[in-house]
Amino acid sequence: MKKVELQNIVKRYDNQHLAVSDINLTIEPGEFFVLVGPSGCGKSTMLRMIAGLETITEGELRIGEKTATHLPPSKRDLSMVFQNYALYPHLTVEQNIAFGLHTKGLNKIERKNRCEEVAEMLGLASYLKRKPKQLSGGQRQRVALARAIASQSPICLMDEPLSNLDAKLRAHMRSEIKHLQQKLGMTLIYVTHDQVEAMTMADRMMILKDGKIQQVGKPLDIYNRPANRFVAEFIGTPPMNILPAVYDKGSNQLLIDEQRALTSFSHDFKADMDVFIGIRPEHITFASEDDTPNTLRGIVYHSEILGNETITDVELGPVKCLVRQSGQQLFSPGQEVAVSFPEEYIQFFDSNGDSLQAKRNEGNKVRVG
Amino acid sequence: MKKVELQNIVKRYDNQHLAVSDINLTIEPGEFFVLVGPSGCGKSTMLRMIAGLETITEGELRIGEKTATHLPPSKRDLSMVFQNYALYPHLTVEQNIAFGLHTKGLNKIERKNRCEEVAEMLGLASYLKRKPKQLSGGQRQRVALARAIASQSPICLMDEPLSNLDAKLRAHMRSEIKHLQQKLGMTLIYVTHDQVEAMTMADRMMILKDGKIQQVGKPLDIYNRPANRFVAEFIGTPPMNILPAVYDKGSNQLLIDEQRALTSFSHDFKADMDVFIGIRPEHITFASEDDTPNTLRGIVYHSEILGNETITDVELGPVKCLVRQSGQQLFSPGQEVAVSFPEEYIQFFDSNGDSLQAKRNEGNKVRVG
Amino acid sequence: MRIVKSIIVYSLLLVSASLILFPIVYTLMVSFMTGGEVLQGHFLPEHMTLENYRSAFQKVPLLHYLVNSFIVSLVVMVGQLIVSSLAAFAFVFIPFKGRNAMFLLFLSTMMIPWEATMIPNFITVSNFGWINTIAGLTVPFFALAFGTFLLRQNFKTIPKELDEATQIAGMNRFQFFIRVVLPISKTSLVSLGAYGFLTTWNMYLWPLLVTNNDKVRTIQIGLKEMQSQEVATQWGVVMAAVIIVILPTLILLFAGQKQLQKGLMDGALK
Amino acid sequence: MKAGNTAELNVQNKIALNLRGFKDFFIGILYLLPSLLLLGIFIFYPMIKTFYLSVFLTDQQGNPAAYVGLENYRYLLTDPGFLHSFKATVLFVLYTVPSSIIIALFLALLTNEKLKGIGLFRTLFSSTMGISVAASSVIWLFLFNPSIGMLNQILTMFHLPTFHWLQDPDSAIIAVSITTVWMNIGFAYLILLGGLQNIPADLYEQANVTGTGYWYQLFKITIPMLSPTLFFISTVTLINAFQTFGQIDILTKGGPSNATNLIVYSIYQDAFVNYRLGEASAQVVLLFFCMIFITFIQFKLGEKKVHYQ
Amino acid sequence: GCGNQTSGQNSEGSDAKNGSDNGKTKVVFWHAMGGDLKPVLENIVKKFNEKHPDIEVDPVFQGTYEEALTKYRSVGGTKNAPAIIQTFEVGTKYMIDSGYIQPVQKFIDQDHYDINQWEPNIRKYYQVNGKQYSMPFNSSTPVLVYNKDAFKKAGLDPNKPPQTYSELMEDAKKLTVKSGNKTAQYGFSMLNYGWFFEELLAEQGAYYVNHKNGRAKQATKAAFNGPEGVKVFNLLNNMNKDGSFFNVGSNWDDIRAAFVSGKVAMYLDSSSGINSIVDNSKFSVGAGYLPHPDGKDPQGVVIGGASLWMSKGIGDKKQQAAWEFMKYLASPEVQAEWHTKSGYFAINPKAYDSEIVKEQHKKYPQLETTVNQLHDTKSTPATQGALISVFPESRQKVVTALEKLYQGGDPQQLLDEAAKDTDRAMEIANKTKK
Ligand SMILES: Nc1ncnc2c1ncn2[C@@H]1O[C@H](COP(=O)(O)OP(=O)(O)OP(=O)(O)O)[C@@H](O)[C@H]1O
Ligand SMILES: Nc1ncnc2c1ncn2[C@@H]1O[C@H](COP(=O)(O)OP(=O)(O)OP(=O)(O)O)[C@@H](O)[C@H]1O
Ligand SMILES: [Mg+2]
Ligand SMILES: [Mg+2]
Repeated sequence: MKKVELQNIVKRYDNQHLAVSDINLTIEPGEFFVLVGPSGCGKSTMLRMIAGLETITEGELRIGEKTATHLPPSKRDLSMVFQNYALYPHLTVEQNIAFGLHTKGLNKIERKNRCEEVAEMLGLASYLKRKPKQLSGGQRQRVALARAIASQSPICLMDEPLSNLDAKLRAHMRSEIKHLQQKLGMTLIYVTHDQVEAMTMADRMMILKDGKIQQVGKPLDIYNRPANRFVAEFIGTPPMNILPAVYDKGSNQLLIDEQRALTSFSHDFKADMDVFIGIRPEHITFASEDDTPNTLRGIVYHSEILGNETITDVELGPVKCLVRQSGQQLFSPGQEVAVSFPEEYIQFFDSNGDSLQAKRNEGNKVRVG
Repeated sequence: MKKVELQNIVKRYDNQHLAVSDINLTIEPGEFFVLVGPSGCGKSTMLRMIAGLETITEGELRIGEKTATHLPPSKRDLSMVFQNYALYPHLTVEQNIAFGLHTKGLNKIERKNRCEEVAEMLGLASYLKRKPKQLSGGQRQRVALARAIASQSPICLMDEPLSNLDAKLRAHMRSEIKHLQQKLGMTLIYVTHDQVEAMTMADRMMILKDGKIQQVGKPLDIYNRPANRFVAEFIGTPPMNILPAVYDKGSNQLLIDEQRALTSFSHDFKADMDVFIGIRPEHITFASEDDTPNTLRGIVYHSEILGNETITDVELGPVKCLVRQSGQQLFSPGQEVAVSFPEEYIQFFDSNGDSLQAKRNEGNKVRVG
Repeated sequence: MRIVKSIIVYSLLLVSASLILFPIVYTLMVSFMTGGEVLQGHFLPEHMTLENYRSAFQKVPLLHYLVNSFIVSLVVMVGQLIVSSLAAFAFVFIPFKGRNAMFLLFLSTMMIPWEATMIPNFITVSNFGWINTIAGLTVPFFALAFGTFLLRQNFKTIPKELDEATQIAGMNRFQFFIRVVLPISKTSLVSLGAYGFLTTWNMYLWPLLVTNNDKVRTIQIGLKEMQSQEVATQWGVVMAAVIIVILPTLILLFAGQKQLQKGLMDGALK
Repeated sequence: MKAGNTAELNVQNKIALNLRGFKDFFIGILYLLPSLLLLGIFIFYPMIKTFYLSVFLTDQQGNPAAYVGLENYRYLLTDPGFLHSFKATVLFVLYTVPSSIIIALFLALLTNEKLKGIGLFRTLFSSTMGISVAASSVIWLFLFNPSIGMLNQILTMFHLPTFHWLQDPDSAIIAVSITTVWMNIGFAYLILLGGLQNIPADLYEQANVTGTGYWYQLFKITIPMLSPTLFFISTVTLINAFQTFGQIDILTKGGPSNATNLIVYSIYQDAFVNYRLGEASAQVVLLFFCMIFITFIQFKLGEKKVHYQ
Repeated sequence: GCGNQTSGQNSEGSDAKNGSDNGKTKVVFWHAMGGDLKPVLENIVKKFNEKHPDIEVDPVFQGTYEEALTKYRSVGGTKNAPAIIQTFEVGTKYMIDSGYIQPVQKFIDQDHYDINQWEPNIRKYYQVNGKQYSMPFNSSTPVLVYNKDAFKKAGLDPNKPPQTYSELMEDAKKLTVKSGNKTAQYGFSMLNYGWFFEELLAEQGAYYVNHKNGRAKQATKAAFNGPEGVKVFNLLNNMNKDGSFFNVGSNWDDIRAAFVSGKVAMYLDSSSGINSIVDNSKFSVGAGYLPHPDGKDPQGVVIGGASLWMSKGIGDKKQQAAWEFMKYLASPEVQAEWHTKSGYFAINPKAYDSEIVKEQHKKYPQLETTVNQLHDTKSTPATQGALISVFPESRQKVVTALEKLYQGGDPQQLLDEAAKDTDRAMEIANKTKK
């Protein structure tokens, strides 16, 4: 159980490409910390700096209570799953997994046991004698994962460790990893691009964009109270609908176009302010009559069924919005529909994209029971 | 637009590991065909056989109207995205994308244009001068994708081409690929472990397990009428609940345990037959009273909110089942609940795992309205 | 299509092989000839005679020399592999200041014709009391800029992720060297080993200098002992000896090939 | 305050970096130690001695007898014999280096295919490295023999003009080059084959799928990916060519009319036959710097183009 | 085999010597006798060791003469030096000047050993200022070797080899056989080897270097570019131009192969090479004297080969033992064996009276010619051979001149160049002498 602290960390590649800028962050001991962000935003770079594989251009890194900015990786006592696996081509799966275990003071039998245990857990038991080259992509990834898990280091870094696995195995792995992390009290820093992973596993998560922190917090808080448009659109699939509107002081309405406006909301705007209305697709409902507040008329553009749910793209005048319903209820394109935006689910962002009610929205419904 | 036909295809590695066995399949010209299956089931192997990169141990492969079993890859006129990218480390992104374009009879300017166009589409425009090792994982994957797209071959094979991308980019890519595939009339064979990808993109999909075909069909058909337990559990997240039961001829009930039984179903069973009841988590509803048919009492074991939906794990006596509801409605563990299984959504499997009503279930509700 | 291709490849192989092998085959033929036949310019011996082989073994203690050569070559090979791989490892995986300059310094030693160093080295070795010892025959060749260069080029192709993964595993540099770098570079180690072995095997002047008796003398001296300067040389015998000397090296190469191939099968990166 | 803090941090960073650098240096030297020690004793020390001797006239026992400053160098640089040797050396390098590498590369490419019996061919092609310079020179001496040599016999068989291989200054250098190339092939081949096999297969798979042809792959993948190996083998062959001695000694003794009197042979003659160690040393020094220069250029140009993983 | 045994014994012996003193005096003998001569020499040594239980001679092959000398230079004057080293004739002056050697004259005087029993021409080569420096051992002279069958075919008398330059030229022309524009058989050939030039020079009584071939006092200038030298060059040049001369380069085996294969009908060879030529040829072989210019009195030949030198600073006991061995080698019986088995001359003419030699001469009458030629030689400083320390280098220059001659160079000019280079070499050598 070790804490990881980043202070004013900056990373520049080749003294020019800024990959990570001015990161301040404390990851608590035993925390499951997830890093998400678009491709190329600097997630791997951050992980590699924590591991000591990239030099830190500026700033200070502390692991446990010690400054580790310049500590060599082998002294940091951590394990890592590399995005591209980094398996030893000349070693068998078993040897790959057991690699380095002797440095933990394990004897041969313990190493073998540990190795078999982990292999069992990751479904690799029957591949122990193979070389990496003889494995499928997902199997290789599991070997990489197994190696990190087997070392049972107090800090573990994982870079998209499940990206090549199928949903079922992935679900299984998720629970195994989570379980293990709790059992061993590991501090786990986990990069993923899979929202389900992020949402279900993270104690806290961080959203990164262009090397800058966008928001850090509990997954649900971030889902419900995105700090800005980027986060709002990044988290959640399909993403939150963002509709531009103008506040009309006279009518106290948010005008989307001449015919469409929101009338009911609890936020004060400045006159003629440009506002972005945000609402998640699953929060929009199809309304039978259009006299309920915040009901807008639109035309179905496209509708598709994804097994257990239906996604419908509705044109609201100049803008489009996605509606997500559970069940399989296909609409035909061109059909006229009315959609309503429940007041409690609406988010507002200013023209810079920052949330206008990040603080206000505390009371969001999280019903227990 | 070319057809791909596999006849009795078998693949054995090193003359021992059976990776793919007895595949018969016809992929229609211009079809978007998706391959799914658990890790190590033989997806990449199949793709590589179609590409000509692995020898075919037994059987015959036809591409277009020609036998291609032993045709060298370069004569097959197809493009491929490799699971591990296979980028040329010594070439820049631009050169990687343009690699081999001259074989398509493009001149220098056309090559450059095509390359820039694709890079633009995949968000790689600002990395064209970099070498692969200066890219993030997701960027590398996009380069591999760009290369395949740029070649515009009539057949394109993609092996988990989006696995390292974040949800948003992935959604974007999905639509771009689909769009392109339709525009160019490509026959696209696509391996993925992402169900959303499979469900939204596929014209048809195939589920593979241990190198054997489990089911081939339209995504919705497979979702709604899985041919066996494996498919039922593999497709859909969280997976379909499978509950063992025994048919009691006397009471015409399916007994789960002494206290729980299904009473209402429209299928004839043999006496004392062992049956597996399958129902998707989103089809189970929480019932207020337990007098509706097929309502069972249970105790909440665990409940979690994933942004827009809630997954609840309910103990029904000896077995557990997952319930999925949209919205955020947390239950506390230990709480007593009643769940009901709507008759029309129930699937039955025999003790071998084969569906008992594969044919029968035609009338499943797919509402268009 | 495939058949046409393999026919072309095979015929190219055969042509190249016969061109390259011709001198060796000729040597083999000469080794079966009598002196007159050699000088009369025959290609095929009139009658195959093993007389030359018999007298080759008789004139010079060939077997003893072969054993010496084998030991000396083996020691040099191992010494070179150890010393060169250590140095190459430092040049590739330890980012110390001035390493490029140091490397150039190393390389510069390759440019020194060894004839220039021979006499001073002979004096050094005799001062060390290494005359007539295996040490005198081997130690001066342990450090090999060429080998360092060869291994450096190969080490450079090892993906850096493997280094990183090893560091993360908490292993130190030396363990990385032993457990990852060396096994992965099997190919070049075998190449360098073959090179070191064969060059030592083929050395003549140095062993002649530092040995004064048959005890540690090597096979090339034996070859030379069979030739005379003014008096006619029995070329048949010399060629028989050449064949005897080539044979172990060819066997070694063949075994090395097999080993190499096997190493490549499972050692190949990616 | 924050600024001060960062400044302090940066100073600390620098110190830490320096410390790490120092440690790396120490460890680096540790790994190099065996090499440095041995090279010091067996190469640098004699070399320094050579430098020293090069400014002396030596007596016949090789001891410095009269200090002459740069006289030895001045003499060499104006001596037509030495200049001729230099020219012959350059010519020899040009004849042997590219052809050795190209032939070896050709053979390596040929045997890089997966075919039945390829192992045998691989052994055969690398076999020339198993034959000592002395033995191969003797073999070739026989082949080149003006009256009974097989080469001439074969040429006669095909009604081609025959040559006085080793007796004619123009053909002698070619004959020596042929011998050298033959001897070089084995090792260059082995190294290049190793390099070829280290190129990841998936790059070719990708290229095959793309439908590119053999030559395109050769120039766009094989050669660039092989560049470290090519760079290595060309450097080594170059250096070896400059130091060729054995085959000259046996085949031509530097003749006819000095046509094959390569620098190292001339050094050998001066040092061990003529007993003029001072002059020989000066030649060594000149050759040494000349080669340093060439190799340096090659490194500057080469290492940039060479692609490492 | 027996070779194996010999070596085993040798190494054992040397081991014992290095370790404890078993009472035997060890005499290390560096030699350059490879090939067939090695077992012959080793056999002689073995017999000596058997006869002298207190002495053990250890013959060590040290490569070519040059290679042995290179090594000797580093150990000369130290206790690592061998007791005896065999060095070629052109190294004589170098050895004398080196200061590492003990002239055998000391022991000759001590023992009142009669050196007059030796072949005078051989002895005198190694005698400088009246002092015998080294012990002659393997000696040879050049002879004209010719193909008797070819002579017959060309209508020449197979028992009358050419004597003068003009005879040589004429016979050579007659022996040259053309087929088409290719020459099937050349008349004459000579190895591009300085030794033959020196011999042709001595035959005319000319000096190679000044000061009576360096025997009166230290030579300072080359003399071989005089009219006699030019004559030799002209002869070769003319034959080369008229197509009767075959240039085979500088390798002994090449020229022998040319002769044996019938490509050349006459050539100059060393007397020691004759046996094997006779053995290997399918035709009958004749031997004649070295040709001389018309109208000049032939002076005879210079001895070639090598002699044995004794090291200084190895202790009296060893020197005494070495001397013992040298005497043994010079004995008629050993010389007879040596002569018959190696083809080298016997330094002690008494050997020629022994049965085995007579038999041998019957078998190889050509050998007799060589012996006679040596006996007919007039002993002058010209036939005693030149004494210069840079002989090997000078030889090389002459070889270059010969090679250039065959490329169409001017004889006088080429000789002058070679002389100039030799002068420089001598000048430096003299300058640096202590
Ligand atoms: N070169 C090989 N030698 C032996 N077995 C192999 C080789 N390549 C793959 N396999 C085995 O064949 C099976 C199928 O592999 P394949 O790569 O097709 O799986 P996949 O479906 O693509 O899996 P993933 O989703 O993990 O990439 C696996 O069990 C794998 O271990
Ligand atoms: N060695 C390098 N040299 C230069 N730029 C680099 C290098 N490595 C990464 N980058 C750049 O730094 C940025 C961050 O890269 P990083 O690998 O951290 O991204 P990531 O968040 O892990 O992305 P992904 O999800 O695609 O793996 C990217 O834009 C990448 O192009
Ligand atoms: Mg990454
Ligand atoms: Mg795969």
